[in-house]
Amino acid sequence: MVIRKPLNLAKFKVPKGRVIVLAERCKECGLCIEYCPKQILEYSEDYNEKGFHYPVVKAGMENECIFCLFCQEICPDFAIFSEKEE
Amino acid sequence: MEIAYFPGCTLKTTARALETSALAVAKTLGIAIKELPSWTCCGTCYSLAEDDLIKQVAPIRTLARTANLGYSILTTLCSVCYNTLAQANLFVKAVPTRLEKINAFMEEEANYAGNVEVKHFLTLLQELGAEKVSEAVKRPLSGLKVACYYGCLLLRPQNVAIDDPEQPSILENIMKSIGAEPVFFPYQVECCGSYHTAVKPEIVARRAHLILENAIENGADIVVTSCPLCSFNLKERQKDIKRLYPGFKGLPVFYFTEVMAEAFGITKILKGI
Amino acid sequence: MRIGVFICHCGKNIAGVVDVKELVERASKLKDVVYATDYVYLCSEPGQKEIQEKIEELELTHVVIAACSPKMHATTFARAVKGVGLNPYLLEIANIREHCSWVHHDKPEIATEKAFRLIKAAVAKVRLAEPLEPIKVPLTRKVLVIGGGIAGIRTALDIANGGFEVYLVERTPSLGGHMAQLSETFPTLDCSACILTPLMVEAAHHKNIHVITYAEVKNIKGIIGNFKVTIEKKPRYVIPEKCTGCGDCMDVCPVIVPNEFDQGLGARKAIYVPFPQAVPLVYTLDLENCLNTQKLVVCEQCYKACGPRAINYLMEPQEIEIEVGAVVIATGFDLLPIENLKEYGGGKYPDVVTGLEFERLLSASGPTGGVVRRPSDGKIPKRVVFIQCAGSRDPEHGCPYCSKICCMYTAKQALLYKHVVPDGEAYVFFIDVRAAGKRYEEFVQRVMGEERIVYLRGKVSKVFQREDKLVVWGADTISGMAVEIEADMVVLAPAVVPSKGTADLAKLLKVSVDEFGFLSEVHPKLRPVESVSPGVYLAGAAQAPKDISETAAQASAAASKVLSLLSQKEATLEPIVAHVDKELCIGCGLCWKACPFKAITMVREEKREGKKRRRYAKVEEAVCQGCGVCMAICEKKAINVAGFTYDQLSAQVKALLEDE
Amino acid sequence: MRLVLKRQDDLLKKVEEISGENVFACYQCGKCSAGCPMSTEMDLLPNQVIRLLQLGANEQLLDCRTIWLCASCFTCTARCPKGVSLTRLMEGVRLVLLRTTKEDQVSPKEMEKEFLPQVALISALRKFTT
Repeated sequence: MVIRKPLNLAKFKVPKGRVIVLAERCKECGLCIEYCPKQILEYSEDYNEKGFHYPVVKAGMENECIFCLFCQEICPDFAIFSEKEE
Repeated sequence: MEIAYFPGCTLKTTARALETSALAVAKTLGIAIKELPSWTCCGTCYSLAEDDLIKQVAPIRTLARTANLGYSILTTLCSVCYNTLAQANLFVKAVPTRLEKINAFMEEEANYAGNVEVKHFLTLLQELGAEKVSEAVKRPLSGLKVACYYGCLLLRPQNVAIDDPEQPSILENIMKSIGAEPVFFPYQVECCGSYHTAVKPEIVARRAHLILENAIENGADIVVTSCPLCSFNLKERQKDIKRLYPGFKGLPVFYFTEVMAEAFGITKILKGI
Repeated sequence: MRIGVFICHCGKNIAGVVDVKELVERASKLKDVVYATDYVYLCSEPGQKEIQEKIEELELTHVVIAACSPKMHATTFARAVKGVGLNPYLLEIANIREHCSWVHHDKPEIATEKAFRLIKAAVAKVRLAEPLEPIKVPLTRKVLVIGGGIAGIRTALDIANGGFEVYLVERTPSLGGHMAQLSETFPTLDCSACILTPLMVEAAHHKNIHVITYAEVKNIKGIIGNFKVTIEKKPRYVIPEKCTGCGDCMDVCPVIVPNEFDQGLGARKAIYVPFPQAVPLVYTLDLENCLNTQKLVVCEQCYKACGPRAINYLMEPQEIEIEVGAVVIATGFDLLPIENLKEYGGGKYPDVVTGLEFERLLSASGPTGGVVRRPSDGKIPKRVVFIQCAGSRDPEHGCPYCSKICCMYTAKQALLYKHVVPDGEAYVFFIDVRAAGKRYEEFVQRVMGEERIVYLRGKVSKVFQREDKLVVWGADTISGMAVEIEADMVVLAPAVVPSKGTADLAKLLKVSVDEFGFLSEVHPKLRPVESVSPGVYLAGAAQAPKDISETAAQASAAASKVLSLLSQKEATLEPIVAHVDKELCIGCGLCWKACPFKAITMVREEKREGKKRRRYAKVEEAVCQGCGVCMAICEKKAINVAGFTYDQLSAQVKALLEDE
Repeated sequence: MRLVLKRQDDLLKKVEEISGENVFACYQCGKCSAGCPMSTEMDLLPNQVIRLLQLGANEQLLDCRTIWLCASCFTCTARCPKGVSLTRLMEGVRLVLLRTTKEDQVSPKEMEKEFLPQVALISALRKFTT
């Protein structure tokens, strides 16, 4: 049971990224959702032109991307990438 | 396997509600418990003397009868009965001569060999598992904040404790499984004043006030307990509390089985809470 | 054969129970005994002299001494008889103290009979004794020190300064141990880092010390003088030679986890140094928390950021084999997990902290920079309750012993707290204040008198949360009142327990531990820093709870023992080892299988004309520990431990059992 | 207040015999008193009861209210670091008094005032009468 969080969290900065999804390229393989270490992605409710649910960032987690680029690297269709935010 | 059930005196009078609801709950959950055909006082208050074997005769006689009827487990609803029977059982098993003497004394009973296990009904529910309990729920008590009060006799002394004596969770788990929300309150293991209620009601009222206030502070809507004596002290003494502490608002107190019966759709007593 | 029997009174220890005069009289009638006498303290100078004089005067060939345990004075008496030219293996000790007078103090008559039988058995055994010579083996002049805390560092430095090579092995990524976590040290209030970090640096730069951090001892074989040690270096995923300690990797690492060094009160990244003064100042990638747990995709932020290209995700554990002549165990302590202290809400309430956690809050290099903040909300606690003996002196929590350091560090913490929070209140619950060190009592008096900290003599029974306060139910047995304190924070002084892994290491080194898991010394007064395993020494809190001063002293003591061993030409081994009678041995190999030390090999005879080459067992004397397992299992009585032969033992048993 | 100490261990021995507990195992840490739910009502703290037994201060002990206020809740026993069951010791002192004086501490009459659960009546009678 975790009962505490570190007192000096504010001192620790992590890289920030912004996830960009090219929805039309997605074929709903789910790899990005599976591999995102922060679990910030989920399937969209919408369909893309091909009729697939594409990934979207979960509501409220827009600032949680840590720019690890896992989604970008795992995507077989070059449909998702992250941009570093300074 | 059928389990013997020992009600004890109070379950047939002031704590009738505990028995009725518990039997209904047991039936719903398919726990086969059957009242012993003939039983006497459990022998409470448990004697803490090494040299007072006569006080152990009552509980041991009950255990002897249980064994004689072919049962290996005896369950109780009343915490006081549980504690007395369980402690007496350990006491005679620890030293064989104690058992010999008591057996010799109880001429009319078959000898007791120490082969009955005393289990509180809560332990039976725990063994059944939270999932089985959840399955039986018809009206989940969502949003109901329950303070689970253990008192002393389920948790102390350690050798008969049904759960961790300092941070128990057995009642909380059952409350969760029927959809209620247990609230933690530190006074859950504090003594209510017990039998002092018979002669020093004002002391018990002060104790009960502390316990109930602590439950209220922690956001409880109701208190649940398994002990007819705790229940009396926390529930019936509330009028005395109000006299002593005019600001005291009061808090409903139920047996845990009553709340379960409610969730199982058997009764409707929680209206308005 | 001329045997002399010497019976010791041990003051009243033996003579107060056993009838010594009767023993003398009966012993003098035993076969081959030409002389029997008693003396009040045989181990004293006049006592030893008496033994020596009688050996010379009466031309004794064998000696039996009936006294305390051979553990206590076997070496003393061996030296005495050797002094007058008698082979010390012709001496037998009958333990009539621990094995007799102490345990049968209430039955003097039976005790006297038993003491006599023990003497009789010793005489029977010594009659069959042969003179033996110690075994000499070459000595590896290098030392392994396990544990890189203050005990290990001090030992390593002292040995290295003596001119010998030391391998200092530390489990975590940095030297320092618990001492590095402390704020200031009692009773002088020196900053812990100021004392320790220079020593860490000195050790790291010492030409005779090899510091091996983030590594564990996997295996040890061999005996005093010649141990073969396998050390496993855990992969840091950072090449130490390339890492400059710049911290660029850490800045870009996206993973934040609690820092163990800060007791979880501070954070670190997945690639980290535990604290800025760490030695070596090399980063470590904690793969358990790193995003790179699978191989398909990798987070390369640290790799890309690292200028010197020091990061290597494919690093494997590395085994190092070293040879040393002696080992020092300095593995230190842990605190009893406060989750075990349920009545105090340990592990349940965030603001119930341990003494070590409080040290991090007080430390200038801690997560709060030395500002005391409580873990739940970061507020500065205005009322702090300290609870001593949280699990110590408490058999019900498994630690009946006194943890020794808590009285002092609690006093220090209360004082430091008052210094950083001058308007704060501190209360200390104690059972007894134990401040027996140099300037310790004065320090405690200063805390009570000058800092006006309220000491309550009593134990706390329960701690629970009420809104954002912790309610403490305690007692003050001095005023005879139960007390309640509404505190912002509660600091427990949990019992000191052996550090995790001590039991495994003890097994590996064949060192015994006490019932609480602390390493046992051979004798608390005569051989306080030696383990029962020859060549293995003890330093620091792995042996028993100790403060820093005591640890440093014991570490130096262990080092001096190692130095005196390494200063010898050769290692001397007890000749109590197994010998094979080649004629009787049938080469069945039972002993070879049974030997726990792998000291036995099965060999074939040299070729002899016309005869079959027989197989027989051969004992490597330098490896044999004389345990006797081979002897017990041999069906042909072909293998015998010198000094404890089959004939000797059966004569001894017969003598014990037969009535006169 | 001055207590003249002399060997007076008859009560101590009797209490130890009845309870099966070792009074001298107690090192007076006071944890029992710290957690006792009845301590607010008591004249002697629970640890003082043991202390008086250790000292042989029988008169002071037998006069106290504390032993009659103990509710046998076992809180002290559960938390005692030395594993001493003060609960049993309290019973021992009570029994010595009940057996020697034959004076009941409660009467059934007193308890008639209200409708009580049997378990309360029986427990009280068993604890407080000879």
